[in-house]
Amino acid sequence: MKVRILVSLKESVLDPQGQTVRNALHTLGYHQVKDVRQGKVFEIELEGLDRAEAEKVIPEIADRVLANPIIEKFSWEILEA
Amino acid sequence: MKVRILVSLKESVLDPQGQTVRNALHTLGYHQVKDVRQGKVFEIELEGLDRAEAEKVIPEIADRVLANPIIEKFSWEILEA
Amino acid sequence: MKFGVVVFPGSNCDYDTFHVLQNVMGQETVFLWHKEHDLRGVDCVVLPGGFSYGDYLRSGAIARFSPIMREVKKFAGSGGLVLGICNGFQILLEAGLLPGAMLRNKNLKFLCQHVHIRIENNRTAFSSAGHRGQVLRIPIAHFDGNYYAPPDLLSELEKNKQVVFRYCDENGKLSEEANVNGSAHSIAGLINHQGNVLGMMPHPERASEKILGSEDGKIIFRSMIDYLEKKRGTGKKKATRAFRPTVTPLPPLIGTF
Amino acid sequence: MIDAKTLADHNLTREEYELIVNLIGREPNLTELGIFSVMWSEHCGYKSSRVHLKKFPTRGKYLIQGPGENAGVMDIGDGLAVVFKIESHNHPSYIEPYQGAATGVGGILRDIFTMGARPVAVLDSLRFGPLDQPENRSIMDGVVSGISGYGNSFGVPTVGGEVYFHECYAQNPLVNVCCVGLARKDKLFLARARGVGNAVIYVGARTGRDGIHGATMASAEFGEETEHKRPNVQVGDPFKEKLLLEACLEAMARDLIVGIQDMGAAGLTCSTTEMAAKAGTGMEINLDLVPQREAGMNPYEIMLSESQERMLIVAEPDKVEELKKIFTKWDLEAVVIGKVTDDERLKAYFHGQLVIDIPVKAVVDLCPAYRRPARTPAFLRKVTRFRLPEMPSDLNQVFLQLLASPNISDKEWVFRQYDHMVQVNTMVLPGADAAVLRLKGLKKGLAMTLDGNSLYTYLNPRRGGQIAVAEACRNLACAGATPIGVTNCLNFGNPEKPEIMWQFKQTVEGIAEACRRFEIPVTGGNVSFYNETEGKAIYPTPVLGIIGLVEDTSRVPAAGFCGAGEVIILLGENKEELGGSEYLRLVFSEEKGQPPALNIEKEKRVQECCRQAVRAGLVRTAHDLSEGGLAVALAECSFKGPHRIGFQVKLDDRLRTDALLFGESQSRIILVARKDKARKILALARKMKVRARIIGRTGGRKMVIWHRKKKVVDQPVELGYRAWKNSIPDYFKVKKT
Ligand SMILES: Nc1ncnc2c1ncn2[C@@H]1O[C@H](COP(=O)(O)OP(=O)(O)O)[C@@H](O)[C@H]1O
Ligand SMILES: [Mg+2]
Repeated sequence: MKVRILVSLKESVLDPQGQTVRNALHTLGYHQVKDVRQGKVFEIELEGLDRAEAEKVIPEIADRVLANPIIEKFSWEILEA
Repeated sequence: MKVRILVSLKESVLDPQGQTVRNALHTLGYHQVKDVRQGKVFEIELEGLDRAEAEKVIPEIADRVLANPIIEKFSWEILEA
Repeated sequence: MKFGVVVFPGSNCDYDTFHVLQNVMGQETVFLWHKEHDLRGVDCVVLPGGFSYGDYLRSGAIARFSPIMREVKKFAGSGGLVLGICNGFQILLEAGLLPGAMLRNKNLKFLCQHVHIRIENNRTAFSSAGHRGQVLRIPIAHFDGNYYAPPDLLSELEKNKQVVFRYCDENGKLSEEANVNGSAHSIAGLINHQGNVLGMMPHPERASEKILGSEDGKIIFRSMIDYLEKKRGTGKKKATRAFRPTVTPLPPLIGTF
Repeated sequence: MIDAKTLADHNLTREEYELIVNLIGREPNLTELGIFSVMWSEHCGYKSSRVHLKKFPTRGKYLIQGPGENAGVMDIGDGLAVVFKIESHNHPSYIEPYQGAATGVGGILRDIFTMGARPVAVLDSLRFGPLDQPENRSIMDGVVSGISGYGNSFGVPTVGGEVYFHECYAQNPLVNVCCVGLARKDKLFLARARGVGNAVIYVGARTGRDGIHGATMASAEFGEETEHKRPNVQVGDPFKEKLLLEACLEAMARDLIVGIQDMGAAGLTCSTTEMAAKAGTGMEINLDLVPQREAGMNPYEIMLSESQERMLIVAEPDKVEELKKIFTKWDLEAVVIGKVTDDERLKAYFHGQLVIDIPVKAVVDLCPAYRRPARTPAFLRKVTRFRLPEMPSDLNQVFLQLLASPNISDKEWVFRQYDHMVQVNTMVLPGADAAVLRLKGLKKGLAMTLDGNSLYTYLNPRRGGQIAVAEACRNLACAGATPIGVTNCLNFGNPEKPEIMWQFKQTVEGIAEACRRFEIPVTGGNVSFYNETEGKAIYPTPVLGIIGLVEDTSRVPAAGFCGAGEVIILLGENKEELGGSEYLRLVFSEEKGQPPALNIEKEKRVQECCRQAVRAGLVRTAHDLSEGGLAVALAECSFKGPHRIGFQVKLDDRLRTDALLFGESQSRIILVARKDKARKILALARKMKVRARIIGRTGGRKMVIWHRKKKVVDQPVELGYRAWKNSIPDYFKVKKT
């Protein structure tokens, strides 16, 4: 099973990387870019579990390991069953 | 308009970060995890362009700025029009 | 000779490089501000180490768009001497002035330590003062120094002798252990096909004074000065205008031009 | 209306609240209450510690600026001043190790450059729970990456520090960061809002909702509940801070600044009120003008936000344009948000309404000071009296065991992640007793070190405090440096508990006495209380940061053996003192006894002898004795040299062998010299009434120690080296699966 987990900073948390990328895009003339937030993506290959189990394990992994809930949030989707 | 661009290492390039995450997950007992690839996600807020223009600008930005084509590939989607 | 040290926002070895070029090597040296469009008549451009734009996105990825880089490209295109150290090397790669790319160090940690590098090719403007096979002790300090190039590019680089420095042990032997950041073919320094643009991860400016433990870095600067002097035809006799700078413990204000 | 819950949320007592009402002559609104709450928090107001901190000596011949400013300042001659300060970031580093530690570095850097100094070095003192627990490893990994991530990017070398592991830090890691800066003596800047009518300018990053109530959080104990509150931790932007540094220094060099203060804990609140209070002026600001990162922020949030990388500047109105130009050049915002007034009040407007109107002196100077009750802890009686266990038969094996203890083993895993060479001044890299920076163009240099031993302080806080000072000075002496100034970070449990308060008081008195006797002023520091989780406090942990002046950098000795056949001299006396030793803790799991005795007069003579020998150019290698005692110190000299040379040492002291090898008696230093010079060292020692003797020679591939004709240690250098070198990295080795 192929899963994608996105981890990004919470809205109220400063994202210096995103801001720097936005500024760079402005300098290059891409003024249509209003805001950029940068985060991490994990593409995970899971094996030997069914959908219901996966739906339990994925957020657990994200919460425990991939994201620090103090400053980050996450979302996930199953790409291939 | 809200856009998401995913940038990750090409398959041919080793991803030690992903491997480290995978090992960490194994240590914690998540042996269902077979493989992890880690990449970057950019959530971009665009303004003042229609869909057709966006479809031109987004890959341009990704290719010129966000990804280094020697080692990375990218994909994108429009989240909200 | 006149050297120009480019100051990007986030450069932090700019003054170190300036100090060594001016106060140790006795060369006239100026800072070049990233927003400038003029190289101010320098004979050589140095892109110093640091974290231009915080190294956000990728090391060197944003700095390559600076106005000054357009001039640097032109300068390099017409045969001007360009040295990129550490972050400077990364910028040269991102700007396409050198081939390949940098990945995170293989252990995924920032590494600051002395390493040994071997001169692979001493027939360049950056290494002529050393001999082939000579081992230099020079520090590194980087997060992304794991050089990557696809296989065909690597063999081309080798064929053209573009690999100028390789990580090795103190006896000059290559090994996985000595290749601390995991670079392809242990590459520590790389020159372009034309031979006027060099990028290297180790910091020669940190190894140019005895009091800091090594003077091996001077070989690189010495080579460059020799090359420029020859090119200008000043020959041996007419020594370059020796600078008698007053060295101060505090840097002059970087960016005040 | 301010109810009991609101007060509790703000960590204010009913009495304190009544005092506030009295001081401002009415009930405060919520924003004003928030202001008092942070400024009167333990972190900013030093409520429980102030009466004790007064005991520190604060005068000295090199002193320019003592406690009370953003950092201390010492005169080092040639028109130069050294500016330095230490700060804790313990709580944030537990919640979010990377960002907590990173912003800790960011904060202390701003304290230094706000005074007009360029940061030239950072040192970090770190304490974690034992490495066999994965949580502790991940905290350590995050903290070290955070310090590395911020310091490296900013471009300041991290040149030294300490790392210590103990169960008591498992849920209370300590992250203390010290920064040292260099300034021109005639160009120092203070946090003063002088000159009525001058502009108040906000520079740097925009304000967001981050870290609101960080200061009050740092003053509260952790419990289940805090875990759920999940307070907002700040994210640092070292890149922006680097720009801020260059822009501020440029503005200062051009004389555009009257006063400047960084926005650290308590952000805009602290900078506005303190700058005005110190200058005897007031301030009027318009909160709508404060650059904001998020929409819809209210006055409370704007005033209390702890967003990083911001500064407040006071400047003459006709300098504003030039100032703005400099900040724009560095891609930073600079916005006039108000002006200096003469009414000694802070007035703030929001959407056209006056939302804050309070006397600044009340906020800054009238925070109550508590003389909290103190009581000798009950546990002391149990731990200080005990019988030495029987000596293990195989001390040769114990020796290896000690070398591999993470408290003694090599810390390169940590400092190799720090750029310790940027700025090309670091002569003595991490790994030696003290770090040494050369000063470009001058013969002299600066030495610096951080030190503290919490096990000693736990067993005897007064002596522990004294030893911390003595050991830091001894580290400096090994570099030939004279200590000139002190900063300190005092990490303790909950001061409302009398036993903790006793520890605190005793420690402070110990440090104060030692500093007085060493004639070095305390120029500032930081107190971190409430280092408790679930009611369990850390060991009392003072961390001393001491700066020394090296007269001649060309004479600084090496940390390791330089060659074979050199003579090893021991300064000082070996005594039968095993209390509080790493040996007892590691081998017998005993944290008992009295820490080693300290005779400050003797200590000073030993240090002076070492210094003079170094200055006379007699010494090739110098290393002081600390954790692990003589055997470990000798081994470290073997490992830290470029060639890893062994030694042969013969001792005949009438002591238990384990005490001789691993005891931590104070006032001892190993000096290594060539034969002819060794004699001169002995003569010098005799003249100075310091016990000194030749104990052996360097050479060979083995580390050998004889005690009264018996070979008690005999190990190959390489074996010991690997035990010492791999201990910490092995914990972090990823198991390949
Ligand atoms: N957190 C750290 N950061 C930088 N350097 C460190 C750190 N911890 C230890 N070191 C360096 O490792 C060396 C040994 O540390 P330590 O054993 O505590 O020394 P000492 O006992 O002499 O004070 C010192 O040079 C110290 O500066
Ligand atoms: Mg020491």
